[in-house]
Amino acid sequence: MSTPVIEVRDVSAGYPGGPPVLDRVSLTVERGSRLVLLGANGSGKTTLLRCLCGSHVPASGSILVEGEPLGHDRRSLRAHRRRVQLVMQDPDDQLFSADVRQDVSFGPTNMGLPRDEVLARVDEALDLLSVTHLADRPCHQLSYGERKRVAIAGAVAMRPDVLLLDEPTAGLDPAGVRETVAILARLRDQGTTVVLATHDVDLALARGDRAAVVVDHQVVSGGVGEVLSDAGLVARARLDQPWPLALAQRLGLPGHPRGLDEVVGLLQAP
Amino acid sequence: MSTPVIEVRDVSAGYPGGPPVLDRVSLTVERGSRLVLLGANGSGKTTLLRCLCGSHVPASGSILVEGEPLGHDRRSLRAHRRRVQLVMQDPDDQLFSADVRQDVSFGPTNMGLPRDEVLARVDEALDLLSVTHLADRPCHQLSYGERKRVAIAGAVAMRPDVLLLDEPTAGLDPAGVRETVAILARLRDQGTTVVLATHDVDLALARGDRAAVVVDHQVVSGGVGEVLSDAGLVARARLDQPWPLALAQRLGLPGHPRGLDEVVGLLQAP
Amino acid sequence: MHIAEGYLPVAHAVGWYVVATPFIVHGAVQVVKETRKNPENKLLLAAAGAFTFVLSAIKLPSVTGSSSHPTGTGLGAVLFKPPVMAFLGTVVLLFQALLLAHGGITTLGANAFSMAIAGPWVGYGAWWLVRKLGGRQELGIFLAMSLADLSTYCVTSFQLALAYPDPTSGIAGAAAKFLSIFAITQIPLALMEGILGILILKFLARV
Amino acid sequence: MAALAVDDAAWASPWRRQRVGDKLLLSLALIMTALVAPVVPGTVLVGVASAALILGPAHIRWSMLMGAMSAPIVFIALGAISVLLSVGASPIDPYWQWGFLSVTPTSVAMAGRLVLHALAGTLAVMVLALTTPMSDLLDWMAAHRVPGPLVEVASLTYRLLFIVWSTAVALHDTQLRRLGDPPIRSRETARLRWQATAGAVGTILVRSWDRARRLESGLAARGAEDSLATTSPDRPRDRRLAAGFAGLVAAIWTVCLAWVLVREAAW
Repeated sequence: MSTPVIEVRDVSAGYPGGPPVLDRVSLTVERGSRLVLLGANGSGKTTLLRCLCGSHVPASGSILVEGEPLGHDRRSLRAHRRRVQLVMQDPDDQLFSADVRQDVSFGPTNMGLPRDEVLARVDEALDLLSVTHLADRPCHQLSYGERKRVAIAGAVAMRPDVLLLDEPTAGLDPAGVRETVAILARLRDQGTTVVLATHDVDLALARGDRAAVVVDHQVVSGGVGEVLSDAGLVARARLDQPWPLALAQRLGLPGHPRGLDEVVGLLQAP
Repeated sequence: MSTPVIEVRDVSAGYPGGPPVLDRVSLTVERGSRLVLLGANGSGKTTLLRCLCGSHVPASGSILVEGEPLGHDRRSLRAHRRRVQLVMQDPDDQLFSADVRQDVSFGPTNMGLPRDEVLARVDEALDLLSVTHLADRPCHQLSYGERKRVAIAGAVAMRPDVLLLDEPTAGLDPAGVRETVAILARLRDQGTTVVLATHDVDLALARGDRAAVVVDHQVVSGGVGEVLSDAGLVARARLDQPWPLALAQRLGLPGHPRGLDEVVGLLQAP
Repeated sequence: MHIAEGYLPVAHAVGWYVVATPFIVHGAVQVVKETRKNPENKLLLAAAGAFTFVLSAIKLPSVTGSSSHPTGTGLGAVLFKPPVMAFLGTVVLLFQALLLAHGGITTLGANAFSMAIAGPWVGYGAWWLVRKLGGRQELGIFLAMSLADLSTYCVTSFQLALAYPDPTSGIAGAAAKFLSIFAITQIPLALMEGILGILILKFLARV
Repeated sequence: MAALAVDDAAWASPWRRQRVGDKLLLSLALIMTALVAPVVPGTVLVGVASAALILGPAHIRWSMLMGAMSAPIVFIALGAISVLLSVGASPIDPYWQWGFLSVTPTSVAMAGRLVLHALAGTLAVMVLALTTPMSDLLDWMAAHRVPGPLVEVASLTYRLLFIVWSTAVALHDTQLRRLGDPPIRSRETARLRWQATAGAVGTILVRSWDRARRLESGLAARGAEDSLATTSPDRPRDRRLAAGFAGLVAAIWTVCLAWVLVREAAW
């Protein structure tokens, strides 16, 4: 097995004056995998993501990137951010420029790329997120869903190896969720490793390879079907069982069907 | 059939300088029913809710409350707001007092109720929303889910006949969704008519009696099972088909199963 | 109360720019220093600017139903000190001129002097004095906000009087005229702003 | 609380992509012309030309322009009335006198000048405001030696403004829905109204802070250190438009000059 792109070893993290949010947590993110991060509100998903992108410094433990420990000095962080980008849940927490195109250009500009390269990357990112038509609009006039895409475009324009997304589908209508999922699939086809925090267990089951559940300050990870079949874990983590697994369990079907097609396949099997 | 508690007749509504959001829309809300309002982001769900509660004045058409047309002068609106309350999606835009108890008491106090009555209603609302333990906490220290409940408590304390909720479950983890759904069931048992706008089609199917879909500036309404079985409508409205209906259709099962139990029942029927 | 575009003759407009510039530059230098020291201060200052802009659009409750809006410069001066307010206030005035057609470009100097300099300094002075003499915070914020508002209005009346001296009674007569015309709205407003200050203070103490 | 309609218009303007410097220069030239040129015809022509530019090539609706002008018009009218009325016991050949108040030829001329100057000047500012979003103007300043941190604070103010504004609008709505607007008939209702206003203002303040803090942490995740520099494509100058701008201002001055010469000749 190749070196994981990110490896979290015994990381504890918290905020000043509070109890630890994460307590000696370990996790590996394999290159090219789709990892879904599940957990209740306030469980520590976001803190974990912030540790992964370097913007939260763990109290103890280490984070290895391609086997090298992540330092938190300015130089190491700069190098890290070219590889790992985080998109937060609320786009208003990341969009700072009035103009969409300018906002997306921030990352590449900040990397010190030449002007033409910056503009080319911006166009590419806008195109990938299907928001080219919004390039000259102000962020404050966009809908929530549009702002969410622009925020993702801002990260994608940096061409990271790993893209961390906090609830990228929250607040979107079902078609918006489908479109976002399609965009993430395209990113993955281009070789980007995607880590996605979500509450949507059906989506996690359908689209994830591996799942990591943040519960009681710990992380439990494994194949997405196995993890979400563990009824005790799912309940402790304030999650729901995805319907295909719940249905399979009730009917005594074998395996871990991940969606409608697989359920139908199992039911119609002779 | 008794007079509907709210009846929308040929209402058009929009914003200055823009195209109409709603174009000659009609809708009835029966007393004691659970109506789910479905539609894409930006389809006009929120505008419709704002029309129902009197916050948005329709460009044309009328809204009848218990058969009486709703006037938009101050006096009529104040009377209307005692009966119909709206809770918006983002609790941060709705909590404006220092602590929880004070915030929940805002409505009843403004109704001119005697002090004891105000305090009794506040306690009742806090209890109903299971947030009594938060009564003395500052609003902005609460978690997102807690703030959402406190915002609902603020409306419930006014004991409205009709409670309109815009995405009450958005952003909550699955357990939080279950708890909110249980609270809405309790409210309904007490005789409150609940209108709920949501993107969650599975929830809509499981919990709604009737559904109204806002699509192409129009509203299509009917029994929730029938409406969500209409694949063309669901696609036009940027929604998804709820999984029990999708599965039933694929397998050729009869009727409109609303959840896991009904699906299992149909599958195990001889 | 902002002087509209075109109101002031060129000489006056330039003159008020000259008077206001040292204060604004001083404030700007402070802002640059603070943001160099702590880049995150940029966001705090921006939030303060956005808050000041939005505050000036909020309607205060009044019996008559006439709409009156607070200036908010006294509160800003107490929170961020007058030099910073000189800069932030000028930015907010520029925004008001271009986003709300409230104020103007050539009159920006005069408006900055009354709203972003005179008001905050008077308000801050009142706050400082009350605190120095051991007075209560409530009294301090009341005086800071109401005096900031009042002094702004006095300076504006004086600026208008200089530009439009009365043909009969000269600058003094014109000043009296502008003061009395705007007094009808401004004195109650100044008092209301002071009361609002106390209530905000109480609110903030509880959260 | 009306929406920021002028801002929406600026973003939608067909002139949005024209060079900021050109638009700024045009607007300033018009403003200065309104102030310096003879009131008739100079100031009047500036007013007419500005309104024509706004309603014509800049595609702004008449109702929008009137909406934007309504607030300044109230102030202009108030100022004009105070200038029109002269105070003092012995006015020089007044048109009208009542006690200490009078209307004199000088005061009428002064009030007339004031109204024309202010209307034309405000319209000339609107030429810029309705075609140029604030952020473009701030970028232009950054490119013209205004120190970066100052422009960044102003740009972030502009971005946060809309977030804070929407919070204020939503809070106001919620308070109305929860009957926060009792008619002020007693001390009690007055107290309730004041408490609601203070609660809203205090909440807006706390939320502004919170927003700033969150945006700061979001920017940290994006790798922001000292500068928030961004890149935008070049805007080629539309030479015909720039020439049109220059020609317009020149034409106004030519008419003024001709007017003065004709009048002198008539003397």
